[in-house]
Amino acid sequence: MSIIEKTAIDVRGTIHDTAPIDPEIYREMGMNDAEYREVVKVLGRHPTYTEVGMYAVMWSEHCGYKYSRPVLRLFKKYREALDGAGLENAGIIDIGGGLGIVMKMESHNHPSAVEPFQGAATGVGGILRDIFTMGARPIASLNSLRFGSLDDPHVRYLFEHVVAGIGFYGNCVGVPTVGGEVYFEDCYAGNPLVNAMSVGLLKTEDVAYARADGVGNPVMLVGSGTGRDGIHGATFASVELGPESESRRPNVQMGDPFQEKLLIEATLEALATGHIVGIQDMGAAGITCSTCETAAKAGSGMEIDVLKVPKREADMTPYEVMLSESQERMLCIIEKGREEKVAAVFRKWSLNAVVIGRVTDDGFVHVFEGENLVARIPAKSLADECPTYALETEEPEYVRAAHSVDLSALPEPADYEEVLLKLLASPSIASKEWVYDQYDHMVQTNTSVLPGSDAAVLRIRGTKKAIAITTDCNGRYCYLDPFVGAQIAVAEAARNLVCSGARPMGVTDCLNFANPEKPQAFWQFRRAVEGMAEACEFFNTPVVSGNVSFYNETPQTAIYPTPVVGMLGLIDDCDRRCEQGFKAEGDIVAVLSGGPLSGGAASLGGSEYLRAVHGMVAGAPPRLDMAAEKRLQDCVLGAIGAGLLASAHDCSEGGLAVAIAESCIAGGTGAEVELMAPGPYSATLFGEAQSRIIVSAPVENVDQLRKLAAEHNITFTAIGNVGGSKLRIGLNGAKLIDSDLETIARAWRGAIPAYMVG
Amino acid sequence: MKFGVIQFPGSNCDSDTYYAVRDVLRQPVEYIWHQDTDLRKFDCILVPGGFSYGDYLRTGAVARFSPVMGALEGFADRGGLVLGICNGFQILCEAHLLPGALTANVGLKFICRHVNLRVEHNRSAFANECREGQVLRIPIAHGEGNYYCDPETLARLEANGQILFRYCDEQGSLTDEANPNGSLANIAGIVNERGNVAGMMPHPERASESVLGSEDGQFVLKSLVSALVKA
Amino acid sequence: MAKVKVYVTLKPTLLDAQGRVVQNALNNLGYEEVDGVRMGKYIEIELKDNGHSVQERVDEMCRKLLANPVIENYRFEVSD
Amino acid sequence: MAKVKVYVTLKPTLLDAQGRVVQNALNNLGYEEVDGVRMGKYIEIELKDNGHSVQERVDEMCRKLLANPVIENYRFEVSD
Ligand SMILES: Nc1ncnc2c1ncn2[C@@H]1O[C@H](COP(=O)(O)OP(=O)(O)O)[C@@H](O)[C@H]1O
Ligand SMILES: [Mg+2]
Repeated sequence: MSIIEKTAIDVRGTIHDTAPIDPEIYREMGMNDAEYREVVKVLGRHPTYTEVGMYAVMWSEHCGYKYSRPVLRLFKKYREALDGAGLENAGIIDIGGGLGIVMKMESHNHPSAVEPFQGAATGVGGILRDIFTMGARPIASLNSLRFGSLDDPHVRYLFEHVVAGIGFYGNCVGVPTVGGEVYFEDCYAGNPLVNAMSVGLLKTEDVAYARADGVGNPVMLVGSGTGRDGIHGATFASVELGPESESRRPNVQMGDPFQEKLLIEATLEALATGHIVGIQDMGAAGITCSTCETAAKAGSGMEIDVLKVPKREADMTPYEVMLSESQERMLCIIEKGREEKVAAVFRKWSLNAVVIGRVTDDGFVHVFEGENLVARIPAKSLADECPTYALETEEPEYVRAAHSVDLSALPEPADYEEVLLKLLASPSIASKEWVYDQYDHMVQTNTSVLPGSDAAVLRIRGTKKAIAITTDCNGRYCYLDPFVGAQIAVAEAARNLVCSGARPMGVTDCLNFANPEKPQAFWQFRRAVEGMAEACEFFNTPVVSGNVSFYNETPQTAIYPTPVVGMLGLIDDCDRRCEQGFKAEGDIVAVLSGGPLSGGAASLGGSEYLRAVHGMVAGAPPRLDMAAEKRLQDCVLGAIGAGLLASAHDCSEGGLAVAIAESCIAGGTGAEVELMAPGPYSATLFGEAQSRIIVSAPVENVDQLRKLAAEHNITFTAIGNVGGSKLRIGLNGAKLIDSDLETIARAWRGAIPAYMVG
Repeated sequence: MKFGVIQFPGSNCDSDTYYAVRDVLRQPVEYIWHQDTDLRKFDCILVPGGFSYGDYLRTGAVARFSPVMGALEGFADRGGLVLGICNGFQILCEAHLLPGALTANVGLKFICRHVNLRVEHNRSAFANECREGQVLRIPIAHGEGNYYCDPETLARLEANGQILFRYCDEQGSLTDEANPNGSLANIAGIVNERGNVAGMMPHPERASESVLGSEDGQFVLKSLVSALVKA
Repeated sequence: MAKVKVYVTLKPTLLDAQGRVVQNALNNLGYEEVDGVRMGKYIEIELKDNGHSVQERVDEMCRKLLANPVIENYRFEVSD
Repeated sequence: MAKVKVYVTLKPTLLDAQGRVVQNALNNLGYEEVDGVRMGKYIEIELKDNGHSVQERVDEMCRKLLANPVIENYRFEVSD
């Protein structure tokens, strides 16, 4: 579409005589009639074509958070930031010694649905820029993925290419991909979730800000040339996927990780010159977003000339330049007179660095095309004054129905060993080696606990410290009860960190939901945020950053509500880190739990057992007693800190039997355990009661462990010993499981590769 | 004794390699920018892993034309020690400082994991701290590590003892299952005829501290120091 | 027996990161006349006769597997 | 202005793992007539006139950069 701007312009002045924009056009851009009227009111005239495009994209849900912002205020730090200094790209977590960690997670779901390789790759690239734009060196990436069933060839295609795309980008930029999660559920078949998380390290005094301060300071565009990529990508993310998605799809963004690697090095080097006043990466809404947000934050203004923007394609209109989502670009505001010094750094790394405008003081973003003024918009109205909406909520009917299913009436399986093997081979539980072997998870030589344990651990070079990182969310729990499901996501993430010996410090989230304009979906969203906010306050792990992805549905189905939690923990002494694998023959195996060893039939609600064996998604998610969970975590942290434990593993999907099997496989050793518990055997073995951690320890530490558990009011149940080449599990005297280590390892390791051959 | 670590645009194991020399070997070390051409002060040059120029055409194909590579050729001619790791190995092959080429892994996927290497002999400057037949646990991380050369070249490599490391199982047997990428004759690392330029796909710098899960890479890195001490 | 040559190229408006690196490398090597490089795939296929129309079958293969229509164009030539 | 099309293929003595995977995939999709697949690179180059012989210059580019003679063959076509 090429539209000639018909505006009368005074060279330095204002725009007048604009004609009304055809409603077809702004609606196509995702703007409604009321929003258009609001734009006219703000501008005091009709917008130009370029302006309406800028508003449409900035006021989309993706950029403007018009539906989610009122709910996100439930997050304490978010609320404080909104009412105070404003939201930075990624929050900083202080880890002492003048060092800070920044982290953020972001979705690239819709791009990955149409072009999985590039969609996932550019997702990784985008989130990395959020990190180094703050002056932090990216030190780790994670990814949280959801696909449909691997029986479906198209799902296998998506899975294969998403993983390849993440590897392509992450491996090339040299940031280790150290962790993540993958779940397979039918509801994600047409709308996979690809959430990329990035973690960076900085000296807190070096933090860079996305502010356009200092009237007259030059504005510099660095990195790749601008093409027609992804115009209206943010709008695309703000509608449901449907039959027309193919045609509405913006030009696919192509990732260039080599360029990004240069951009990382050059940006960090340029920031070190001290001449960069402000800097912002370009993600959704490209130059529009970075100019108006930096100006709005500083309360300044900005003027730029689109003719000065280095372009990759000929004949681009101002509209296209302003809306392009070409990758691997940054906007820098430079101290006046130092632009040559800064440009030299970028040129050393063979990157473009071109001054495209300057900071002004009138609160407006002026966009020129040479002499022609094509847009003149109050920066704040674009960046901060997106109309917000209080949407209706309505509890969906399925919730009550699911909760009323009587799980104690289910028939017991004939062969528990068969069930264990089936669960170990269920793709959501099975080994993810097939995935993380394709990721360089060791580059930068800090990864001290490799993928495959509860959380990844990275040492912080030059200190004794280490950080642990994990992502977690069980979408099925959230579907059955978004409030409890989101709380469990927080609790489980914290538990994973604790099992590694780390104290939980903070959270980033990626909130994946269906169409918020449907009251049932918005109810799911609201309840999940309420649950997450409450849990984060309880565990003292503030949400420091995050991202919302709505409209994750197809005409066939909506996704499960999937509020993914990315959590950071701190280990004071890296030598005191812990892993999930059993270590030594003869060590005692025990369960530390906040409640009884088994949660009874109710703990089968939402379990993998229920789905895999009975084909049901029903019940309520397992109960979470946050106080008991906290005591458990404190107890285990104390035990690891005191050097009492040989291993610790969180008990999650698949229950006790699966968790014990995983500790055996990771340690390359068998174990013999004997459980005593009331209730159905299936619930004791495979129920997913919360607040349980499987530990192993040298026998001589048992008394101390018991004492520690008693002090924390935590149940300590010794259940057996490490050793041999078999996993034997008895329950109330019955011998239920007796498998060769090799058999269970093969089931667990072989499951995903078996789907992915050929 | 001075080590240098070359930095190409897109190198990403440059600092890992630098730290391994500085903090583990405790030897003086400097970065060498790809535009530099004066290598006189160095005794040993490490060509690190990564994705030089994105490896977009062929691994190592573009990097080999950097100005530093001309100088490196001269450095090698004068007998200086050169070790290429992963992408560094690929670059040295492209530059014909080592024979053969590295092609796509047979599985066509990038692989990052620990593998076992058998030390073929300890007569070289790159393995003199190892025992012959010793099995080293060192990680690989590459998509194109499948070593290939023509049959005559292979015969020459074998005859001259130019094969330094081969992929093996935990016991040191050269099985197909232990060969992660399809390399000819399980080759993981080779040296030139003169014995001063070597390349290997596995990353010794990633296995140089216990906190990283293995210290076996130190055998390789310390061999360089011993060779320089003896020289 | 038919031999088919398939050419798969990136759609012209998309960023061709590989092509750009190769062009820079050629310019730096002194081939200043190089003004543009686009990288694509070249696939040789051998087909046994089985009664199907080679044209139709290969076109289908391209759409289904050999090219990714979201980002790539393709064309092919058949010879005997 | 000249346009050059360069084809780079793996030498026949080398196992073409990618070609084999593509062939399997095509066979599995029901294209049983597919009897062999070789994957190569296709590079389009635009050249400004600068008095040099295009043939010679492109041949040099191929030998130096675009193909690795240890593992690859190349050929090219020049058009205006
Ligand atoms: N997409 C992925 N990328 C990288 N690592 C992954 C991915 N999915 C799973 N992993 C790793 O596999 C291991 C098992 O994952 P998961 O079953 O989710 O663990 P847990 O239940 O303890 O959270 C973890 O170490 C995790 O980081
Ligand atoms: Mg988990």
